[in-house]
Amino acid sequence: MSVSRRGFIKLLGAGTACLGLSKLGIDLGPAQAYAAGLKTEGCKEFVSICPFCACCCNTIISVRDGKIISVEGDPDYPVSGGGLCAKGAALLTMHVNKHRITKPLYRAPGSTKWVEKEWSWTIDRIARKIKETRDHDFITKDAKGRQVNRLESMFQLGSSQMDNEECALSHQMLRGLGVVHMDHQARI
Amino acid sequence: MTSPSTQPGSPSLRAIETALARAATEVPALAPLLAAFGPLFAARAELRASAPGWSGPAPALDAERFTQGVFVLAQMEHGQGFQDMSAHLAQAAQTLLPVMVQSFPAVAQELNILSEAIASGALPLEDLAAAGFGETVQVPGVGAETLAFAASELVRPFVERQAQDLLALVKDLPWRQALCPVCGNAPDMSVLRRTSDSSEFIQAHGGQRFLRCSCCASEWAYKRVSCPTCGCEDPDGLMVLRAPIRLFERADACTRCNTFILCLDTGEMVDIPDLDVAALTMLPLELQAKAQGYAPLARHPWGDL
Amino acid sequence: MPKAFLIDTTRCTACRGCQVSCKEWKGFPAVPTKQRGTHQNPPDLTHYNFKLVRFSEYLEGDTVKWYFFPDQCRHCIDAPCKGASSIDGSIIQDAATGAILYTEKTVKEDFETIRSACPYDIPRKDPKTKRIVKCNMCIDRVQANKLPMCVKTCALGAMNFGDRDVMLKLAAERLVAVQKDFPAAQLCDMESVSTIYLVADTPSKYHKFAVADASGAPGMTRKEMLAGLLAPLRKTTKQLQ
Amino acid sequence: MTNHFTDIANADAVLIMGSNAAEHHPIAFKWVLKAKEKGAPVIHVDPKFSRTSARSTFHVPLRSGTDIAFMGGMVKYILENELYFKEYVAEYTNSAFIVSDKFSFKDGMFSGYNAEKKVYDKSSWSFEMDGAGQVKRDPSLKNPRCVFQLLKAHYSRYDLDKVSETTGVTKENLLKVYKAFAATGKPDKAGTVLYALGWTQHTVGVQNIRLSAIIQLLLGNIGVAGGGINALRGEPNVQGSSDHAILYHILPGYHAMPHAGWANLAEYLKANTPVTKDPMSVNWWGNRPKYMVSLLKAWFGDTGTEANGFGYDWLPKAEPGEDYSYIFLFDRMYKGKVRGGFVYGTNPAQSAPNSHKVRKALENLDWMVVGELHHTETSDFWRRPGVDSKKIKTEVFMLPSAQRGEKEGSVSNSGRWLMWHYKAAEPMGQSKPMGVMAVEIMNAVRDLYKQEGGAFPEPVLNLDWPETYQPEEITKKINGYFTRDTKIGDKLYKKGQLVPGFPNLQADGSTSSYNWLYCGGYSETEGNLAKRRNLTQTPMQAKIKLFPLFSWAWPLNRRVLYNRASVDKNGNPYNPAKAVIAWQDGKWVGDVPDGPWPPMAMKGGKYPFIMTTEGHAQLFGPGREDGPMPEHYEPAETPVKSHAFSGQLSNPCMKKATSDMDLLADPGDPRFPIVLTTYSMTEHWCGGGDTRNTPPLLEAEPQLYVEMSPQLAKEKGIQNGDVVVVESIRGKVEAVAMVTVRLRPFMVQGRIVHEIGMPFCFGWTTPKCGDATNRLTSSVGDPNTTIPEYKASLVNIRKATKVTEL
Repeated sequence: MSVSRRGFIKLLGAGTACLGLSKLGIDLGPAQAYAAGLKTEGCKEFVSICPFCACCCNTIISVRDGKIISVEGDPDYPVSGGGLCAKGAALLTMHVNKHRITKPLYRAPGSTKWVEKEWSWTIDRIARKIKETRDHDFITKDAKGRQVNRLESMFQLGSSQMDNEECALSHQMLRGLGVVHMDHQARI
Repeated sequence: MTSPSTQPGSPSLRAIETALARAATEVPALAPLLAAFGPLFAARAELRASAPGWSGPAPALDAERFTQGVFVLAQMEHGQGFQDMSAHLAQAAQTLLPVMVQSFPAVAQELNILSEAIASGALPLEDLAAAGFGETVQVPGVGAETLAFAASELVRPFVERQAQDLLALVKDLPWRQALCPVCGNAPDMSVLRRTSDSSEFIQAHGGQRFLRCSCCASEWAYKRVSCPTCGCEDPDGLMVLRAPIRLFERADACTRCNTFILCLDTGEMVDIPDLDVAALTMLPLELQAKAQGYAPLARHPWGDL
Repeated sequence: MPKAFLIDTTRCTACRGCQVSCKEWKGFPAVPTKQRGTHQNPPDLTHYNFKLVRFSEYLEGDTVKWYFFPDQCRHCIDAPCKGASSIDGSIIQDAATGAILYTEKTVKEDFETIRSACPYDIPRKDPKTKRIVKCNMCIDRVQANKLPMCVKTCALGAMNFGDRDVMLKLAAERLVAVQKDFPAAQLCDMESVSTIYLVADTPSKYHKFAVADASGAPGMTRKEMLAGLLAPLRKTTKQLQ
Repeated sequence: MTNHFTDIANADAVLIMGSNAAEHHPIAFKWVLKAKEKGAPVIHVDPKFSRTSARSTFHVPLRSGTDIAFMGGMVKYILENELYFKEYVAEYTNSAFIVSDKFSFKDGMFSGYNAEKKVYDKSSWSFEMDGAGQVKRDPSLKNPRCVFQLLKAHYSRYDLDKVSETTGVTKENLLKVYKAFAATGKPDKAGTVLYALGWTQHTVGVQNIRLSAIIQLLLGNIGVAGGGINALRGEPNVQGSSDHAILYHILPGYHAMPHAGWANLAEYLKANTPVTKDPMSVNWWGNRPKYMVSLLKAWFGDTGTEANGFGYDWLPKAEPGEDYSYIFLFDRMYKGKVRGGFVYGTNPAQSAPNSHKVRKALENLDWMVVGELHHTETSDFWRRPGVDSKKIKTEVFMLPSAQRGEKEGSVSNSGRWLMWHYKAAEPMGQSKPMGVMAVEIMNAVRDLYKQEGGAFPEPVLNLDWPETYQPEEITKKINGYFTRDTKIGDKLYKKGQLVPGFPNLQADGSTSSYNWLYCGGYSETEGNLAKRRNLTQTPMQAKIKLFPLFSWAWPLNRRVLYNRASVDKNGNPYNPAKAVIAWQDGKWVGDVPDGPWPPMAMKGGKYPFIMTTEGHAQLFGPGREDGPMPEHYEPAETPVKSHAFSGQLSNPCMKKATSDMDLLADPGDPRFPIVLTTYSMTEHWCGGGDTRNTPPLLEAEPQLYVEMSPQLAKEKGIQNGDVVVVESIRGKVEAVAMVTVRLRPFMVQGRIVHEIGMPFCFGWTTPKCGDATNRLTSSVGDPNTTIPEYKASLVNIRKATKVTEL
């Protein structure tokens, strides 16, 4: 077959004159009516990451009206290719789950139950406990008289569930307070 | 490149017929449209099946350039594009034009004149092919738009068939562009598919996005949550429009550049419909997207209402 | 076009995604279970568990064989349970898909008769509704062109669903591939059922009722005999060569 | 991971030890199977036959805690059959280094042991220096005191008979594994090692991994595609949270925690900045001052000045040699020395060893804050079965935590890929991200100190601390800024500009960075590289699935660590078909190389192992607490009274808590003859908190079980499904017997040793599912990491006469 001198490269693409359907003689009335009455909703898709193992499978979370409606594996994550294991596949249930705690809870000394508290009260109370502990137990010098600036009686455990940003801040905060007992799942 | 599990261009008529029947049942308002275009799609599919593929030696491809975004046809020596199919167009016209005459009564007369011009040789076949590619060609008694529409429908099966062969050349090479890896044209449709790889372990549940070329119907993988027009990946700039009654039909829109592309989510489908039929069935959604101020990335052959 | 499942047990890892999603889709509550010395839980199909991954293991020489079998209704092409039913319209076959469906009229059926008729021991009775129940091929989903929930969920490529001819082709291809490593691999009752299992070893090692001909299982129960009588077309294990 | 997940597919052999990858890292295992499809043997060495075993080429059962014996045999096999990669071993490792003549090894003990303190003085584990201050070497590797000869001599004792009678692995199986994996010692072959907690949770955990490193170095498998030592890490951001060091012993970026012996910054830097006189050694840690000062600047901002050591003076200083990890935290808590603290997203009452002690210890707290998604055995310890809540004085705050999809931020996968997750929805109810909690709590504390003063307020008030939690601002701060206009070379950087990569960090306070490793992850021109989802790669990169433009990997987007060892001295890849880097036309192509210098043989060339002081990989590794070469020691609790390799039964340096509740069974204790190992389960995640609250998962795996061999069951008169009592010297646990051929008795020293296995995911907050398996395990740990020995305890089992927990 001879090669045409013409460049057969672009078929009727955008910008080329198109024949409107109406000019083809098709009865478009019903279709137009249907389209006009069609209710659409806007959904958002967000790339997120499965919070189980450190494969960190990327996910696509679909959200409608601010509510998560589905979680699927992101096919463009080279590691998973969109796959999710059984636990990852249960992510929607993990997010939308009636077992989750949704308000700060407080258990008073000697109490047999939890009570709901406001965030502001809770934060203030925790800050007070931290300060009491720190002011009471802060060690400026060790037995050999060396400057040590440490607080041994307060600790933090966790968490590998934290984002890098949360870890960075958490570490900064703890060293600022003088905490030496800090540890997380990397050690167990 | 990753190939979709269902190869485009190896369409079974069954897929078209099933899709037409299902669509007509589910959206009765579209019945006249489906009835008009269905036979055209079927006839085109048959033509494509019997069309010659890429002839002669395969173009020499530089894998490095390809992965950098230089599509197959752009790498050819003279850059002519698809091979000339005009020799086959007379026969194609005999098959396709009568179907179109039946389907599109308003342009029947023009199409008949066109048939005659082709049969008599008044319209050289090479000119006919050129008309399919947007060149202005005059045929007395046939409007320019009608001629362009008919001609492009005539060459389309041959283009698609050639593209199948060219796409096969690059199936193992990565292609990350929003334009077609074969001919460089823009996509007018996209689809989310279940893909399977050779691994006998965890596989994707679905949702790999493929764009489909408006010119040659090639499909290629393209990343989700990103706008193929402007590249926006900020989730706040992207929006999926859907009708709650047909959640598998989406218009993936970008609020940054105000474009959209239709998308069929086949992730949990048993029968994956023919994509021409699917796109036609999504016309109402497309109109909604346009009404909301978004422009399509590329237009469908049937244009607008 | 009739539909079929291909369940490739060689790909199954017993993640039980299918078992869980089946009951979640159908809105069934979790049934209280106990650990009984096996991962297989609940122990058997129930009226709230239409899908159950069965576990079995063997030590052969120095090699451990560990088999998983996602058990469910076979949707027999010529269903013995349908043949055994005495109420018109209680057990029907969907013409489009070939799914065997139990309707509300099963309330009036004799449960033992229906259960005994099944060579695969699938039917269960819902004590509340009195209906006889089992997997319905997610017919609501399939009619809406959606995959059955277990297939949609499976991430291992073990659960497949589609047109019967496509599934038969896939089954034949997979069998050839699997037989390279497992010469005893076979497709269970392929000609007579719409749920085709690919197993790597003798079917009875997977489950007593893996195939209709339970000669591999110890003794033949009345159930099996009855099933045999009622299902003259039932095929014995077929091996594709 | 030295490499990354998709790279596993490049391996020519895969050795999985101490990991059940198919069940716990199924996505990683996908890449294992890709390697297998291409012909790589997949070898699973593990006490239990699991789904990983089922999909491997072969499974070799091994008695828990004998990995060093097993691998020591492999070292001997490789050396004696000369299967090692000779050029690699000679040029890139310290095989030729001459070790000090003060170093010795006798009957299981290295020189320098202090029996009273149970620690080594490591000064004799050093190298001989020549007059120029460089390490003496014998390139012929014949000197009997060179590392190569010492290694050979050390492992010559690990013959098949001894290894077999110790590990319980047949000689035939040993040889099968050795042969299959040692085949990767050829220049164009790569083998990968995948491990998980099965290696780390031992009193010899670090040495398990050290020995795998020695094997990988002998075979030339480090730095190459399809090679490396790859930890399949189990927790979501355990990589990032380790990098950012939520750990007592380090600061972000792997700097030692300051201790009282280093009174000021100068002393600290002097002690922690290695020096080499070898001009070809990069000695990257020589840059430590730049990273440490930048960290201090990030912490203390403008208040950190040269006068106060950029804030070093305010930092807490640990007591030298003191251990502040889990085990010792709970020991001190048990002894009443801890007043309060935070528990975020972890459940120590369930997952720390010796749970009885942990739970009792929590009662001594004055207050505790728990940030969680749901109630756990830790948050609700005060109402656990058998205790009188009224008597427990602890004030407990439960802070509802946001789920992953409800917050934005970055995490790092095991392959060090830094990836961004977007916030999809508002946190449920009043829940908040942990970052918000930390910022709000600290601001409240700071307010109190501002208003009232208090103990040593300087560090509290001088922190450069945000008003609100804005994740991406912190991402930038992790990358780091110029704190003033700074000229580097010809280029001027303005104050407030992001630092373009850690080579630009400075030791004079002109830069800040929360973590030098992440410097380069946020760029002025390209923005937040963690958000990158670009799959483009060159054909060379595509061959090894490098994906260099997808996300960003530390350090400097390097995907394969030590990749300069994948090429010969002239920069030519040892395996051209799977080249990681190559020197072409005067530049490196492929991955980001370990530094820009030309290949080693060229002018200005450098040794490939840039993180070691002398530039060579350490076959002889002087840095570990328990010896420069791994040696087999039995677990702290062992069913044998002696072993074949030496008279030293267990690790002489292992860490132990010493309260009245920290009992250990004697070696070969007839009361506890059975080895217990513990593990995770597919259906439940870690301690099980999330998944036990998902009813269908609980339906599928409802109760605690103990897996045992049919032989053991028969011996004990136990039927499958019976409730049994598993008892260690520390506690009892009820579990359902699962009698299975997947566990097999071991022939050890001519007699049968039984091993049983239990998951640890069941706890009392879920009724009737059983309670913590960790009530059985002990507070002993590895001397380097103090990771507890969960994988080998001694127990006994019997049929239960009364059932209370199930």
